[in-house]
Amino acid sequence: MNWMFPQSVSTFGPEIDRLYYIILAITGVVFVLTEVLLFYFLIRYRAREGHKAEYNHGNTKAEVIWTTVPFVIVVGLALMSVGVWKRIKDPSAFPPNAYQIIVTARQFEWEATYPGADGQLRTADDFKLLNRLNVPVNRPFVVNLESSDVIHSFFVYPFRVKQDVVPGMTIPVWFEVTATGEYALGCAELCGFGHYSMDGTVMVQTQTEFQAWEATQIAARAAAGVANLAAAGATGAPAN
Amino acid sequence: MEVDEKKAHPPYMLIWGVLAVLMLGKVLISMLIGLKWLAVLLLVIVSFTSALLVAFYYMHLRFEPKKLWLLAAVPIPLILIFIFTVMQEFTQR
Amino acid sequence: MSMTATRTDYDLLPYAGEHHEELSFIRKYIFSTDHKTIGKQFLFMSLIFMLLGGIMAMMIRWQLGFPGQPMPGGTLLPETMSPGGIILPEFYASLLTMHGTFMIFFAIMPLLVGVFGNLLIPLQIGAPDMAFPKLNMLSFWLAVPSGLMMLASFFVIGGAAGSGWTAYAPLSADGQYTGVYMGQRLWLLALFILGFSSITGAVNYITTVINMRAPGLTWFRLPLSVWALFITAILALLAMPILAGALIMLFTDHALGTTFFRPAAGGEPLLWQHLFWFFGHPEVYILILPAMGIVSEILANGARKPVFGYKAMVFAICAIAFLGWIVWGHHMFMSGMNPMLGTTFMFSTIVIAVPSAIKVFNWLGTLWKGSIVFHVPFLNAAAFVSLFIIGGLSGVFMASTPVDIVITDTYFIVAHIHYVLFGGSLFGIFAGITYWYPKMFGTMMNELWGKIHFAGTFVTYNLVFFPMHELGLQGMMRRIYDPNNYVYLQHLQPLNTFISVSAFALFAFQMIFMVNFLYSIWFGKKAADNPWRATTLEWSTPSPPPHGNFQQMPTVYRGPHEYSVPGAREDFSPQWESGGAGAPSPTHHATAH
Amino acid sequence: MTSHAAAVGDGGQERLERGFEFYNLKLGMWIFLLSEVMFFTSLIGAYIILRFAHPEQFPAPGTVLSIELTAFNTFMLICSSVTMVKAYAAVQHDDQQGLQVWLLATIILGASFVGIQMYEYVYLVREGFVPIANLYTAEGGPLYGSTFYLMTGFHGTHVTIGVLALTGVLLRARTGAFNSQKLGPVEIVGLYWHFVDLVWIVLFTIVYLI
Ligand code: HEA
Ligand code: HEA
Ligand code: CUA
Ligand SMILES: [Cu+2]
Repeated sequence: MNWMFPQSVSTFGPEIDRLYYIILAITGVVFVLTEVLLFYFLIRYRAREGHKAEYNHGNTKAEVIWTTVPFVIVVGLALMSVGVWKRIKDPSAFPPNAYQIIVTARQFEWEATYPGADGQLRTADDFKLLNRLNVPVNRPFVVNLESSDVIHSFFVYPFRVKQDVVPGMTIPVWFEVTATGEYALGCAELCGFGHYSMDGTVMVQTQTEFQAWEATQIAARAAAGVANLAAAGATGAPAN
Repeated sequence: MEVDEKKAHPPYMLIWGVLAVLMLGKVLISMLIGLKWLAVLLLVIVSFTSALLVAFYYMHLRFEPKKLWLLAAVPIPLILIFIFTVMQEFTQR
Repeated sequence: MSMTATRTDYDLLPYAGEHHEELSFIRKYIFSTDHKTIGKQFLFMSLIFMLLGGIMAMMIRWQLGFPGQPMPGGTLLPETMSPGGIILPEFYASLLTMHGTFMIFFAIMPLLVGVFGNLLIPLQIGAPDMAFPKLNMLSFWLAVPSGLMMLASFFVIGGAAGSGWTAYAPLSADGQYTGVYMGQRLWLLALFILGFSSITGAVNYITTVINMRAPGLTWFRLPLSVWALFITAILALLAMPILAGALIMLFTDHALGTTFFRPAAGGEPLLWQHLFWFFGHPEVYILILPAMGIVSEILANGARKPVFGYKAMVFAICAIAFLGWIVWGHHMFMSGMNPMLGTTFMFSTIVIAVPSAIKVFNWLGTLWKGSIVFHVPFLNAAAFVSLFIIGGLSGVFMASTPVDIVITDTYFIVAHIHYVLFGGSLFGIFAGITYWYPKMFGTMMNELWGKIHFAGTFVTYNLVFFPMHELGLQGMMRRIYDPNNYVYLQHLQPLNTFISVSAFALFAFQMIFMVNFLYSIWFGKKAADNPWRATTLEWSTPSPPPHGNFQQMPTVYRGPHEYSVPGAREDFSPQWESGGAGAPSPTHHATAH
Repeated sequence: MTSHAAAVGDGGQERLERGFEFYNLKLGMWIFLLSEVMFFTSLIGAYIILRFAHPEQFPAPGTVLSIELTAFNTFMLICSSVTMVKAYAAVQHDDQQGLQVWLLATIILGASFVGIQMYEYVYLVREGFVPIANLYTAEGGPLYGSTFYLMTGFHGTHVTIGVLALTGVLLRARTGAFNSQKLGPVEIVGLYWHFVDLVWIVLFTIVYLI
């Protein structure tokens, strides 16, 4: 779509992208202005015969202008960013009744825990996936991030989601995807020698597909029986 | 020392007495006052006073140019900013 | 409790005209207490470490440009680093960690603070030496073993530290996560020693500037380089001990089993980040402010004009330094920090653009209506302005919290780092070295080769680092050994290869600088006392100045950058010359040889 | 205090323009102490923050640590501060005897402080109060042990350095190196010593009493 950003597929993605382009426009103007002036001055005022530099210690009026104008611009930028940031990161502003899962990061893999039949996390019927996430489209989705060793970072670029995973904390992050497909999940924080290889896949399905998939997972979990369940849970092996 | 300097010494022994009493006071506050926040508040005030006494009289800050007071005060806002900001981290956890 | 302020104080040092004894070779060149010699020692030390850091960068670029292919000469390295010449992931992690560490702590910081602080402060304020010459020597002789220790960590069992120059706990707090035990501890100890070295240096600089200025040199007549170095020293004085404390805690976590940053027993990984960045952000301004001061001075010299808005420049330096203390959280927007704090930090961060704007526009104002002489120092200084703008503006993207979600920990950050640190600080250093080279060595560097180095560096530098913005926008994470592991990054390989090839060219151009630098020490053209026709005090003494710097204590009569004063005989009016119109002064004649 | 305001006009003055009215060594010591403040900030700040985050790991005052013993130790440090100013007052009056006696008293008090701290450590380690997380068996949690030893340990290190520096000054004082005209080293070692005392006043409060 454009050469800068790969397409964003989450509800807040376009808002971030828009902010990016606003900043790009402002800084672009500042960039062109300052660089053009710089090169113009370099050429225009190069030393020549019979030409003398003007003795000048400054100009208070100019000083005031180029202090206040950038101030107004940058504070404006910050004000524009506040709302978007709150909407994305403020835990009290998370959309209600989102689908909740846990993702546990460890060197060098991602383990997703789904609530299972009872719809509750951290119960016996939870089922797990390794390096894979299934996500329903157009539904708020909350990932509770946990780490069992070092800091990782949960990164799905097309969703415009990135959040460090800190051991000892549970950090929720939400998104609502707007297009089905397969997206790459990556780790963006140096977490050891295998950091580069800590990738996974996010499958975004239609809601019906997702429910069907969830049902088979639950059925498989039930069929596996209590003994297998415990074994699978203990080793953290994927259910499928 | 300059010969023309007529300044008497600060009351060193008096300060010492005050410091000792303040220390005793702190121990008593800690042992006797059950109300946690009140004890903490008092302790902070008392130890801040003691610290100031040491700086002002034993380190002679009281008799130095005001510029040095300024210099010596530089870290204080930084310390407060750091500690109180990072504490915010844990108010919600 | 006061002492008289005359030069009879027992802690003052003799000027050149006064008696001083002959020194043995060792006392003169190795354990010297002369600030100029120490400055030069710092120069050699940090250039060598920068060369090492550059070589590490080349290996990084080899791996990213030609992943999995045997590196030329790679077979010379031990099996534990690159068996068959192919760089291992663990070696890559050590390389990027040590590249960042060496460049920041052992190249740029000693170059700016150790070299220019030492060389310029006494010379530009008219003092015979630093306030504490022995402490100064200690500062250097702590830095050397610290750097060697850091280097040695490559060769211990387990290899060098591999947790990034930021050493985020708990990766860095427990050897079990990386298999690096000894290396990480050496990293921590070496930085601790370096911190001590910086603090002793800072104490010296601050005392010297406050107490040893020549008569007439009021605060607002200080050259901007001295102002910048002074404020930088305050930053270092207050920031390095924070790092030192944090390093100790991390060290005991790693070596003894305490639990400050290890969450298993209740420690807080984020506390490390807070401490590190509370030091780290002032640190990045330590790395830019002296360069800004140097550049201001050289721009004025090249343009033959006074610095535009001198006082505003001073206040901007102070404002940047203060704001630098309250923005550290911008490195932690995505760290799991309380998101409300993120908002506060965004505001404070973005406001730094204002004093930076003041500086940029004043630089432009300095050039405006000048009469510009394009000597090599000036060219590098102008490049500083043009590239710092790019690096600074990319900082604004990251300061906006929502945008930072996308670009944090990608190559956009790597681009920012190098625009401010290479485009900014290092170009400032190139400008400074070439400008004060005659004062250091008494000879001039070759002008033509200087220009070739400048042009080549400017072009290849942009070819290397500008495309990194694009890599970041395409989602390429930093610190990854092989981006091809992600399918969506595979189409970037040609760009990565292009960057690597450009980087090799960039490195090759640095060799020109190295040869020019070394060759000119012995074979360079003999330098005049004041080859750039400049105004500050260091140019009133011979090149190089004798032990004790000045024949007698100089007196200062005017502001620091008085060029093209109307009615003056010359287009520069030195600080040391009395009289309004640049009349010849007795001091000047006394020191000419 | 002599006044020689270093107002320097454009004329050539005989005097240096000095920002402060005292000598380099003293200014340097004050500046160094500022960096010490920041050093202790990072250690004490870490303690305050960790304790705020994990109050359950820090038992009430007096349960693990002995307040009485340390109160006595604190008192000794306060006494050592007063002996230090006495030494300084002595040298100001060219009282060589007094200088040496008071310096010696300061050294003895300082060394005893370190001695008592060592004793305290040994006692605490026997109780299972150790800095090492997985050996910690005392009340509270391992964060308590880690922070306690690091803070008090680094303070103790400072006291030890101070004792050594004082000893050096005493040895020089015995050769008559100092007098009312030349007392820089006595004054700056005093500044350092009082600073270390000041830090302890803060540490004692927040570690033992709060
Ligand atoms: C010399 C070093 C230096 C300097 C000067 C700066 C300057 C700035 N930096 Fe940078 N920064 C680093 C070195 C430096 N930085 C390093 C090393 C890192 C990475 C650390 C790591 O993780 O490894 C980093 C990372 C970093 C981050 C964290 C990114 C992340 O990890 O997600 C952020 C976020 O806000 C940031 C912001 C800024 C800002 C706003 C400035 C500002 O000071 C810039 C101000 C300048 C300008 C804005 C340009 C000039 C102004 C004008 C021309 C006026 C008009 C402008 C406007 C109206 C906008 N920097
Ligand atoms: C001032 C700092 C500085 C400088 C100059 C450089 C220079 C270079 N850097 Fe560096 N870089 C950092 C600071 C710096 N870097 C930091 C802080 C990081 C982050 C580390 C981390 O993630 O932890 C980083 C990370 C980093 C990465 C990302 C690694 C990763 O995330 O996986 C890459 C990748 O391309 C890179 C490349 C380069 C290249 C090609 C150069 C080239 O410009 C190198 C060119 C060569 C030289 C500049 C040497 C020249 C030598 C002389 C001039 C000496 C003359 C000698 C004598 C007289 C003896 N750097
Ligand atoms: Cu996990 Cu990087
Ligand atoms: Cu920063």
